[in-house]
Amino acid sequence: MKFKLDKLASNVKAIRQDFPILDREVNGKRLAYLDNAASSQRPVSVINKFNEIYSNNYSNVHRGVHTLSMESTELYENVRKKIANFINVDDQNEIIYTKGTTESINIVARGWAKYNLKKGDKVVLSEVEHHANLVPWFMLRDEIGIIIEFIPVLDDFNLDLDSLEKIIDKKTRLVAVSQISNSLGTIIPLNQIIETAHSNGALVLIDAAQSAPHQKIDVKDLGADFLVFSAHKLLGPNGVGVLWAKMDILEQFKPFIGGGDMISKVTFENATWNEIPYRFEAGTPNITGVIAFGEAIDYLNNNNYVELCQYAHYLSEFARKELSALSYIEILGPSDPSLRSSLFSFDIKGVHPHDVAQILDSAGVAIRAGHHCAQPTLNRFGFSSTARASFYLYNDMNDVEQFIESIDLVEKRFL
Amino acid sequence: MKFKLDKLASNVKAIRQDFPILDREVNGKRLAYLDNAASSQRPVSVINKFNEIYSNNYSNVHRGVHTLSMESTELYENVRKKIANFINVDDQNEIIYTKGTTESINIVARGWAKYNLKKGDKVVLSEVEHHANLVPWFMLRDEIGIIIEFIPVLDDFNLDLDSLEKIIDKKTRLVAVSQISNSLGTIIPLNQIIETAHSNGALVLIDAAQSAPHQKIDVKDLGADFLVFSAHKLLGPNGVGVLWAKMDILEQFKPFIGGGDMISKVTFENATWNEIPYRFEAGTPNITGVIAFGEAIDYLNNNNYVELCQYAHYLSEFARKELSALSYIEILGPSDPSLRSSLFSFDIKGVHPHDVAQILDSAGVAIRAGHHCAQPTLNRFGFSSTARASFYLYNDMNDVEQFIESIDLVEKRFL
Amino acid sequence: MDASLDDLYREIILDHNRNPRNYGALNEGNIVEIEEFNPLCGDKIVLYLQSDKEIIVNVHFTGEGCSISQASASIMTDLMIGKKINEADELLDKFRLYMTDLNNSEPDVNLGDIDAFQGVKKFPARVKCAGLAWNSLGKALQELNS
Amino acid sequence: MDASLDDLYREIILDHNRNPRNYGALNEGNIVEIEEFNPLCGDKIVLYLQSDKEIIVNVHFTGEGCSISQASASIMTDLMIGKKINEADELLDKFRLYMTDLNNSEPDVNLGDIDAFQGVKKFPARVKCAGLAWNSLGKALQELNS
Ligand SMILES: Cc1ncc(COP(=O)(O)O)c(C=O)c1O
Ligand SMILES: Cc1ncc(COP(=O)(O)O)c(C=O)c1O
Repeated sequence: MKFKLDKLASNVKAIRQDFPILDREVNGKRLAYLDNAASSQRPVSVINKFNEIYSNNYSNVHRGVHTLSMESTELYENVRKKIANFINVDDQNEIIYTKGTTESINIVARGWAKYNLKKGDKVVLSEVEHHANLVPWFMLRDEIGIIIEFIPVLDDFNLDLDSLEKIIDKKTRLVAVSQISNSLGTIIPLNQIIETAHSNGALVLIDAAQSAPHQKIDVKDLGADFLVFSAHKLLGPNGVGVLWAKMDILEQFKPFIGGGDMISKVTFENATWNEIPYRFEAGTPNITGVIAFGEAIDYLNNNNYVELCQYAHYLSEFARKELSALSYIEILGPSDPSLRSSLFSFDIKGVHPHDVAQILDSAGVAIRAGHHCAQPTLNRFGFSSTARASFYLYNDMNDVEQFIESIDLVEKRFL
Repeated sequence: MKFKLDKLASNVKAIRQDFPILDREVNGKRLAYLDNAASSQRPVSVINKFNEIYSNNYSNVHRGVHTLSMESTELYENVRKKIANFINVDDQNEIIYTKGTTESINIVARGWAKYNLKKGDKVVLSEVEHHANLVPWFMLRDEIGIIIEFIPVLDDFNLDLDSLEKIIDKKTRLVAVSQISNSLGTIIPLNQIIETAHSNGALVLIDAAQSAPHQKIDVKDLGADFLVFSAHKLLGPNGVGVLWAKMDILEQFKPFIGGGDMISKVTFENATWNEIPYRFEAGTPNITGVIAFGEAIDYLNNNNYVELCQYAHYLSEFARKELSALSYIEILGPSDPSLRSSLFSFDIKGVHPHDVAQILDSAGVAIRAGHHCAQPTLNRFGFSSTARASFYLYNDMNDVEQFIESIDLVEKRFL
Repeated sequence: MDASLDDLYREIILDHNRNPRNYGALNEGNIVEIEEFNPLCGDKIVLYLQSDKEIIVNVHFTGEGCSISQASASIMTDLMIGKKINEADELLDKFRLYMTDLNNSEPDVNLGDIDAFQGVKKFPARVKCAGLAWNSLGKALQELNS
Repeated sequence: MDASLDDLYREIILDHNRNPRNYGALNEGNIVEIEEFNPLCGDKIVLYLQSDKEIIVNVHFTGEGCSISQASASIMTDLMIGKKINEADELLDKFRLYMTDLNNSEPDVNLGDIDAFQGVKKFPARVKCAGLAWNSLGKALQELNS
């Protein structure tokens, strides 16, 4: 174990060289970037891709016969295969490019559920969901009258799996849950949820926004029906996300956005739809963003990201342990480390998280403070906001030490 | 005039240095990029912005207290003011970031029209619209039963303005037209359309996707109610677009996409909406894309783009004249040059546009062939596709000459 | 410690945060109650404004927030008690001007302790925190004026 | 002239484009009619497949398209006339394999003139053009088989 950690630590040292922003100083201090759950940083290969494409191969895609258009189309379409491999999907046409997790879930709600669910049908969510997996369902409920129910979260920060049989019933058409809670760090045991859903004839949507960056996603193994995530949380650029669903389910979707590229034939009276995936990708897409995302996936694969992420988890656990020794700090999350991801929310009694984050920033430490787009979850535990430290594959022990030392500054100023 | 052209030509020469892709060879030939109406190329300052931000200031926006988040939020929000100035809007909160023109129009159709129009209300379009300004209205018609009518295009490629009084009536709630047709190159005289619309109590949406790159847009002067365009057609990055509407109209919108950042308060039962513009910007936005778009706007302003675009128009007219001397070529577009933008569609009798574009590509000339996402417009003129050459501020006389010479190759091989 | 942090957390602010004035609900007399959220962090302020004709008789607040938003609420409520409604309108305008004008470092005597917020301006993310209580004041005044 | 352009526009292709075989509608006998679009360029092919039991008696096409799509339709229809339906199924599979396999440069005797499309593979944007008529054949066969 010690040997493995040393090896990983030295791998991380090499990895850090690829992330130019990590060299930057903040308030005269070394940057310790622990806000990875909000968005990750990018390696040089991803950053440079923009330069490379815009300087050599850029053009609009799909509709062009000329060389630049052919090149950019090929580069852009090849990423579909990379994403398909990344989550173990056979048919790359099941990969829909979106602008992010949020849009992906909205497309499922308003492109699929709206037309395939009816008044009284049930959608089951969990009490640890991100607003992105709450608000679209509220909007759909207000439009077509579905019923929303929640798998409760227990005081121990785990979902109440005993309640599954009661909540997921024959009226349930969809269960939409995240694989990792972005506010509590809880890893959700999906197997039982998916099994219960399927045995009741319900489909399952997995919000993998927090899990895809850290672990191998295998949709076949999971048995998921829909899966969504964002490029920007796993070294990729802004404005790119993924919606995956099985082809027979995608065929039940109506297009969410209408326009160019998603049609087969248009007259002044009517339009017919193009094939899947194009049917769901109206307008000029985020061409360079998608191509740069392909570079991010390559980077993750080439650097054995799953192993590196074990180190991030080690760091997270280490930091957590140090903090838990301080009597004035309360840390959220399950007690079983194997059910915790590489992030944790914490509260310094008597000091508002904003003030905590502000003081840490003065020491070069970047953490997030707020509701983490999970207001009802935090409220459930009596908080309106928390501080959150989240780790990724370029973080090192220096970051952890700097983080822990900076907590002292909070005590000095406020306690 | 001659003096001015010489001056502009020399300006263009300098401008070309800023666009690295123009140095590239295609099939062993100099690149003559004449596919600008599909997407423009980017100057170094825009390209480098990705590198700069991702290497120095990147973080997720809005929710962070730490320095990186503060910096990226400020850079990202400052672009709103730049866009507002660019189209002469006073209140920068009226600028909604979208992923492109297509999404912008869909947001108007499904966020505003869906809730403010009712069965039997009329939406008037024109017969020269891009699919992006057709399909969303077809989808809305199928959903709520609005009536769609078209301002006809005449055989002379101009809209039939005499028909306005008949088509735009008291039942008309919205008139949605482009300022420049991307397939015919026709410049639409908007004044009369807007006047007729307003005098009937209808609002007006301007699709400025093709016009904003070439001319100063002044929404106050126009008297428009909604205006939409895409960054990628005016030197900006992919995945960024603009929706502008007057604040009192924006207040009538329901959110199109639900999720993080667009809420004020979320419980397990309900959500309330954040202020405008954030209400319409759910999820992690295209942060770097927007910041790079700000750079594109600066570039346009600093280089007096309107004047440079006069040169692009001169080149377009020059090329057009040369081609029109060839008996086997038919050129589409109005006969009055002042009603033509810097692009034209053409047909080489007996040779399919795909084959034309292919042969031109072998000579380094990039033009587009196809229906240009305006199928019904082309069909109206008896074409299922055309070839299209479109010019922008970095094109020069070499491009024109190379283009004209390459037309000879088509004749040699096919005629 | 970091100089600018000292600038942000002036002693006046820390004191108002530790001992907020006028904290607690009001429920007698002619009360306007406004609930205001900061959507970015989940902070909430409930403002209770008690008026008698043209005069603001009492202002209290409840809710949770960071040191900046709590201190701002505490100082604001202190400042408003006893003011005429049109005076309050004016002070609100002054505060908004003060917080958005990065160059002006002149204290405004009329804003009293608010001058302690000079340092907050350097932290754009915190300007919103400072404004929360004042935004609810704005809504309360609007309700009174209409 | 550019070598690869010569490769794309082989004489066989240009000839089929200039003089398309089997052009024109069919409307007698047992006809399956399929309309197929290339959404990228607006090209359209209407395929008319006349069968008698297991045999494809005649295949015609109408519509507009580029030299590649027209030549492909002309060659394909030529090839199909007289074939059994299961033979046609096989040829369709072979064609699809042939067009997607960039390495295989071996001509397949069974595909006849299709070998002229070797050069098209180097132009991904044009592979779609070559496939249009074959896609409509696929749909026609599916209709016959079901
Ligand atoms: C007139 C017009 N409208 C709308 C669009 C669609 O823009 P985008 O593809 O950027 O969404 C275009 C560009 O293709 C256009 O030319
Ligand atoms: C669990 C979860 N779901 C959804 C989202 C929304 O992702 P995005 O903002 O990229 O659309 C996030 C990230 O903030 C998340 O952590």
